[in-house]
Amino acid sequence: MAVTDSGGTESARTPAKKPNRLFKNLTAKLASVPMILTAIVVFIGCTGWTIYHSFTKSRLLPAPDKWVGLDQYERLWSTRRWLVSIENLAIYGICSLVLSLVIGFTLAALLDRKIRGESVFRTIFLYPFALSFIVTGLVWQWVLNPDFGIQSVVQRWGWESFTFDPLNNADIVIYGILIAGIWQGSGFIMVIMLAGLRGIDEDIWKATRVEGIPVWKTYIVVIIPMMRPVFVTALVLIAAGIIKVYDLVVAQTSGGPGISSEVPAKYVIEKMFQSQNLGQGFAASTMMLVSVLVVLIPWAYLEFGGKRRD
Amino acid sequence: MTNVTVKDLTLEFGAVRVLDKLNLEIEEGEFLVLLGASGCGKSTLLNCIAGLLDITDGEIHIGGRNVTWEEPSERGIGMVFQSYALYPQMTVEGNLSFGLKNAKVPKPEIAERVARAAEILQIEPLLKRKPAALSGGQRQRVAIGRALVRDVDVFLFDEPLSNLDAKLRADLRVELKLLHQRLQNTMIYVTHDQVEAMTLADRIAIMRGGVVQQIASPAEVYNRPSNKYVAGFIGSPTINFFEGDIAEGGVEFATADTKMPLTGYEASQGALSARPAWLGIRPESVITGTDVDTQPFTTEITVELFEAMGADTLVYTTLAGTPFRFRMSGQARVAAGDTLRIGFDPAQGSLFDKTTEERL
Amino acid sequence: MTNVTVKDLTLEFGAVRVLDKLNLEIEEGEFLVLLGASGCGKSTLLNCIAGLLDITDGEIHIGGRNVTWEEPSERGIGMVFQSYALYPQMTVEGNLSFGLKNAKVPKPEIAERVARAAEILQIEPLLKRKPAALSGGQRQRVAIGRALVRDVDVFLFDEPLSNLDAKLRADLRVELKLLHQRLQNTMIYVTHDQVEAMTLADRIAIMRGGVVQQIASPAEVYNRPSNKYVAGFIGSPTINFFEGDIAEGGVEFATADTKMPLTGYEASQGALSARPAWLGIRPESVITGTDVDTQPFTTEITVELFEAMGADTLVYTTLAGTPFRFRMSGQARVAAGDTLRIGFDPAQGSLFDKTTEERL
Amino acid sequence: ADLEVTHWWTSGGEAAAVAEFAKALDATGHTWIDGAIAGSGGTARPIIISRIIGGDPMHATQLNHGRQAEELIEAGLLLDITDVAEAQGWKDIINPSSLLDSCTVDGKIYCAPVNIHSWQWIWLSHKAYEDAGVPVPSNWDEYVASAAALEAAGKIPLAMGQQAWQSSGAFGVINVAVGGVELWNKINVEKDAEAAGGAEMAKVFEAAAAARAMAANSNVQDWNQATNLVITGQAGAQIMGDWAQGEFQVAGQVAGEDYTCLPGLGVNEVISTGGDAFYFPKQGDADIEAAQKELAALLVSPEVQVNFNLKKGSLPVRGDIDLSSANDCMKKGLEILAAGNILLSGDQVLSADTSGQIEDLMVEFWNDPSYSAADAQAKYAEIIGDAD
Amino acid sequence: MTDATANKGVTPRGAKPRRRLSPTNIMLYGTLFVASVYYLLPLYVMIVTSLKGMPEIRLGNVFSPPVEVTFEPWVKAWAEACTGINCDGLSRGFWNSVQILVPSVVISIAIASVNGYALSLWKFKGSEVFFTILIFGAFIPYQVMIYPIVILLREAGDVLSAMTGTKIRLMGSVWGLVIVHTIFGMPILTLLFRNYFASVPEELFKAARVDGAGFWGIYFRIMLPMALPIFVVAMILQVTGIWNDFLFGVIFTKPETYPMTVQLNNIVNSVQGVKEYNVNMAATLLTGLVPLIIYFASGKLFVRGIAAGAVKG
Ligand SMILES: Nc1ncnc2c1ncn2[C@@H]1O[C@H](COP(=O)(O)OP(=O)(O)OP(=O)(O)O)[C@@H](O)[C@H]1O
Ligand SMILES: Nc1ncnc2c1ncn2[C@@H]1O[C@H](COP(=O)(O)OP(=O)(O)OP(=O)(O)O)[C@@H](O)[C@H]1O
Ligand SMILES: [Mg+2]
Ligand SMILES: [Mg+2]
Repeated sequence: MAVTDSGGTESARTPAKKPNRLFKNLTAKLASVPMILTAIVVFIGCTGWTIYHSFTKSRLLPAPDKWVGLDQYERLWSTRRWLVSIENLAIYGICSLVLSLVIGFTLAALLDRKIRGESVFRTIFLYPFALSFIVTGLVWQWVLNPDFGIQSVVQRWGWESFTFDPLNNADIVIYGILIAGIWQGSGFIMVIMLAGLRGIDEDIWKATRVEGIPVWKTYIVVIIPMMRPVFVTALVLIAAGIIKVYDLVVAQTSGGPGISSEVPAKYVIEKMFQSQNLGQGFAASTMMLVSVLVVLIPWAYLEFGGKRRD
Repeated sequence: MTNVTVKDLTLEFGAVRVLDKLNLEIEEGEFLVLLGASGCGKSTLLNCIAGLLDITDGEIHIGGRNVTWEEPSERGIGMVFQSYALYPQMTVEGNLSFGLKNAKVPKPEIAERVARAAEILQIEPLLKRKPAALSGGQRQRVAIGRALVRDVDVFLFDEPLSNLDAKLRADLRVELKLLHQRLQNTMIYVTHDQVEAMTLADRIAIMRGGVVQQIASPAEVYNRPSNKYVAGFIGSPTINFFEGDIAEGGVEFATADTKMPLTGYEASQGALSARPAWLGIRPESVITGTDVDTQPFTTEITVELFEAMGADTLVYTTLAGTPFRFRMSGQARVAAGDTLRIGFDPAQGSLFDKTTEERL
Repeated sequence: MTNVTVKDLTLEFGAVRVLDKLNLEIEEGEFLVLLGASGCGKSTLLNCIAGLLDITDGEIHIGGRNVTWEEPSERGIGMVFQSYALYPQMTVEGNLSFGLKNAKVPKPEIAERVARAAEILQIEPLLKRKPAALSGGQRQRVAIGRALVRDVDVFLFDEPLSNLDAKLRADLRVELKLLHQRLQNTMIYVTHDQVEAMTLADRIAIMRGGVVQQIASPAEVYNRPSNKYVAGFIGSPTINFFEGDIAEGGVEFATADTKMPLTGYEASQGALSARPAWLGIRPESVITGTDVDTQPFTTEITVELFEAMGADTLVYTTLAGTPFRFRMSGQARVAAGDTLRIGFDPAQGSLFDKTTEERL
Repeated sequence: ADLEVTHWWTSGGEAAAVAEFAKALDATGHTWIDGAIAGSGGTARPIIISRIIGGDPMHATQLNHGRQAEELIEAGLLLDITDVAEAQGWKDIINPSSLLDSCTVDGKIYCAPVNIHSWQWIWLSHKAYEDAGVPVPSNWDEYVASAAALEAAGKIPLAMGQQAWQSSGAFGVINVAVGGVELWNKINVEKDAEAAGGAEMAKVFEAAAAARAMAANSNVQDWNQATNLVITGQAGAQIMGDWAQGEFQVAGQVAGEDYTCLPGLGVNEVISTGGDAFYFPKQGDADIEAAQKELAALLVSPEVQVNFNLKKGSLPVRGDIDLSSANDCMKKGLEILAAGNILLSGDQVLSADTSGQIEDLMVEFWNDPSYSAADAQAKYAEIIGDAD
Repeated sequence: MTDATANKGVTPRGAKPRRRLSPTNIMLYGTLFVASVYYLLPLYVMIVTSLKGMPEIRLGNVFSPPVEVTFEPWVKAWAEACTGINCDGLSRGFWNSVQILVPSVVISIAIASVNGYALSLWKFKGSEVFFTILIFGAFIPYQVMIYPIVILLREAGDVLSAMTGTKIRLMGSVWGLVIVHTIFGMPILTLLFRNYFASVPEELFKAARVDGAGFWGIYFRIMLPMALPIFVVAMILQVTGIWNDFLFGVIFTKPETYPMTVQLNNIVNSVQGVKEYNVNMAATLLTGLVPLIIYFASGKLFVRGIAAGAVKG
């Protein structure tokens, strides 16, 4: 290392000259090499590679020379399973976004009311986050099993006609998955919200009490708007999770009954490896990426583009 | 008629007793300043009066009504916070009207009250802005406005100016004083800035460790502090203390090597008797120059250090074996090592018992 | 010999030019205070001198060496920050020795230097404690110690006392002054507290919008401010300004209804000529009581408001159509509505051109 | 050498069969490192393929033989074992020879077939029929007729797991049984979309729709859970390949006494000759290659074939061995095989992609009662039309 | 209001009487209680089921407590359950998981913390651009990347081999897996650290520079010791993430080094006749034990760390 940022003894001998920009903060730049490589090679490079190959007729192995244009996309959008997957993702995404935020915030708000046993409750809400989606899927599959689970228990209590069998009902199976997904992830959102609530100036609460604002109204009109950055953080985390939902579905329903709980990530995986049609899988994943960008770019623009912070 | 009365107020946080059987009576229209070092319980007391803290024992009356168990919003108080506590996502107008809307005050009346408050505080041009787009002083004004629109009898201020810079603080101080003269509300004002306390207060309550040490007019507190703590707390630069003995009959105060006459001292109760004591002399009661010889006590000192502050100069020296500071005019020309003749009247100072530290 | 020289220093944050071709020469051993309103670029200038910001243009020399592109640690400077910036996880000793260890100073020498600094600052008993276990004043002392052990020629202070309470601030101010007398280092000290500036500085540089307005001794800045901004900035309570015209020959200053004699005014350059101007009169140069009639200008005013601050009383009135404030002794008894006779010497004030606002 | 072998044989019968391979290999002085990945080929295949592509291949791996490995071979990632095949004379002993053809690319052999699996079976539970009080049917039509009685007795007429390959497999079986071999060949081998959309095929779809109704209450996931329904008599029958036999065996049931197996659904007695094969990714290490080849030879050796296939319930790949210890069902299969009533397997004739599309279609069809037979057929014809 | 009327005749004095069963409290604790049931139910089911024998499971429902407590399923899950021909349950995977976990957690956190540190205190031209790309990367489904990453690792291994002259394989070694975990953990962790370090007073950083500390000096001596809460958060997130990972674990390792989750998948999916729910549940609990213990033990630190890092910025 010829030049270092701090040792810089060499540059000290030629003080009047402005040092080369490139070598400024050289250590910082060197230390960022893994990040730069990851960003460029993995996130940009691999994505580009994937997008490129989605225009080819790659089967088991990538075949960059078999260019087929938009064929893969045409087939994709005429496949029922893909359409169902997209629809499921939309339902699951919106519901889990809304429910995670609502449940996470509500629980955090309740815990923030100076209650007894806060840490016990907090641990109870948070522990599912420690478990993998595979485990989550299995347990809920079991709890929702119509013969042994909730349905049978309620029926045994005497409510004979009670049916609650989401995992075997194609119309509502996605909600069965949602129950499990919320169970696993909302605790983490709760913690984030709790941290945000703790950051609210105590005086704001006092001010609203002096003005006689009811607690619920204070939350809705004053506190939630103040927690915007926290909500954004939570939103990013939830959204990043939603797009990737795969393990949960595999463990809980394997996409069934039929194809009623298929999700895009599963479609991608299965097309790529099971059907040995990489091109199709890549086309599907490109579509997923596009949908992420459609959501993300306007947000990023609003968040960072409009007003420059720090 | 008493407007705010605090009877035997005790407050404990867990095992810690922060306020200890505190009593306080505040007249209607009075401007009372709670002054004390950090952590002495000023904010706690204010929060108790506002109903924001559940008290452990005692009673609180406002406007003749026992409000001990009432909600903050029902006590007829308005409160202004150190951090302003404005609602950041609402405009100034929204901030001012939020409480009224919530209390279901009719729209036209809200508009009228907001307009009046805005006019009083001269924040009309700001009504449509959000707090983030306001300067510190403007924010503080909006915070006051929020209490103002609610048309309350008692205003509570918790260090409302301490987040502002010196200049703004001085300006807003004057504004507050004028506001009080105009509204004639009862105001309870917490600060640890003594200039604020001295200039604003009708009466100052000096607190220490959850107990009120002295409650009196600014002049009284300054000139006749009830104990050594108050004397040392009030006044900048700090008062000078001499350790010594009062001679029989209270005619004289004697340190190891110096004797100072006490003729004319106004004792707090009865006459002075011989005992060990502290004598406090304020830096600004020292006289130099031609008038020195009119003073009952004169001596010669050597300047050790001086601070020229423009309007005044502060001189550091040693007198009767203790460090001694006094103030001279800013035009005075002194240098370290100079010898000066100074004089003061020890009877204008304050004497404190050596052990109880109470004023004699 | 000049110790620190700043030549044509320009600094831009993006498109915003914060410092604009600023020049400054600081003598060896001098105590220079940078004073100015918030956001005027004081900290920025200090950071540039320290090498913590990359300058856009210009040169910085320290001890005769061009250090413009050197690392902060090589410039022979020590820096003390407003928030102390102590390393929270290290003991006081660790904080003091961190820089030396980085510079690979031998162990015994580190120990010796730390011991010396600790002795100078009287923090020996604290050496094993962590910053969290120190009071504000002690932390500040450690922060100074950190600069001290590094045996540097130039000390940079960025509002080192502004996080402390008034009392402590006054004490540390004196300590700093003594420290400077003892070490005779060059010190550059940023503050926006003018009392600090007045008491500590050998020279004060008053900044505004990235430009130095005046650089001179405290007395000069106070008595002969170079322009209206400086006059208004320095002095608390603020100087009073009258708007009016200088009469031909500079004998008189006339407002709409009042005439004030200017005999004896020391003009900055040449003689006074007739022109519209501002006259600034400091509140503390007003005299009341028996000596009034010795003053070139006397008048009668009505007290509108007064602030008794213990040692002094500030009286608010209107004179010649403008609000006017002046200071009286704390013992003076006045009340709103009283009529008082006051006097001052307009020639002791400062005159500023109406348009350029420069001192005449 | 240590040979790591990946496969997805993890159910009871399967694991017992694999143990035979391992035992045989260990006996040669090499070590079998078992790389079982549970959850069917769907889970295992991405892992196998990524490891081969990533340059860190296992030493041998199970793959359905047929077209799955074509590209890997073309990319030169798999070991050529032609010399082993020639030395052992596989050409002569492997029966049917189509199995070896599937391992051959450009005249070179890349895999060792280990068994023949045929899909064309229906497994009937004696207990279920006893409980329902009707005789065990002997062909598809009788079975369809008996469904009502089973249902009345609280039985599930047809047990079906919900994995995609089960749906599409069961359809294939019905296709051969109801539509006949010729139609099947026309569609699957010649990719005749017209036939796929034709009237004969419509019957097949009708039959599948009927089967769908019978399987409506079967909400298990895995195939062996469905088999278990038959074993315990909760369900009347299951359409499943011959590997189901392993489960009956593990459960201690005897063919003919506790259960009945009908090849070709008792209608068209043919069997498809799909199966499993082992491939040997290239390692670039002579010692290991030698060991890999040794393993290849071993897998096809008569003794191992017998032991393995008896446990697995599949048919051996060589015609020259004695399977007198085989049970009834297996013997039936052997007879059909000997008679040459064979069919290529889906894996051999359709690309994985097309199979995948058909699976998608079938899983949807089987699970969505509102999906009409006609609609499904139209979609099916479309897929066949696009097949390559 | 209710309080005032309820206490008519009493002079209000002292603490306001608080009714324990006020409607607010009933609502508050009621909601918390109901929510707790939802969150605890699956855990209860897991535990109860894992302690029952198979016959009991088939008869009863999932919620009924075990009539006859048996630890058989636990033993089986840990040491006896079969996958293929290996019948040693999860025990083998446990140590593999630990061996994967430790380097992955350490390296991914080390790199992400340096990234966050550089991004907040040593900004350079373009650093924000890379950061933005990284954040976008958080949204890319892993599956999309697997294929190219497999190829990348192969190529990187070849390059390294050529450079060092010895055969280095990233694919299939623990190091390949470490790289993958580092890459996929990077977006969120970097964000976390960046936000945290951005909240450290800048003056501290300046003071250290005046004291002559460089990039690494400041990182190790000043920032690292201060960043403990955020390290705890990062550690918890990574430990759970990596411990629970199945996809990478199975693709980038070999049978001898399969992590516990792969064994779990094998046990759960290797159905032998009937599903042995009790063994599955025991295996599930055993697999989740490490992250669960970490959560139970450090919940408080977690919340504190989140407050310090994740929420700002
Ligand atoms: N919620 C609390 N729990 C425990 N102790 C507290 C709490 N709030 C305040 N205290 C303690 O009560 C004492 C009084 O606090 P208070 O805020 O009233 O002081 P203060 O006089 O307002 O000080 P400052 O001038 O710094 O605002 C302090 O010692 C403080 O530590
Ligand atoms: N990193 C930055 N990016 C952009 N603008 C900056 C930055 N730092 C400071 N500024 C701007 O530069 C100007 C001068 O800032 P500086 O901190 O030097 O003021 P100051 O005189 O020290 O004020 P204060 O008394 O409040 O400390 C301000 O207007 C500020 O907004
Ligand atoms: Mg307070
Ligand atoms: Mg500054």
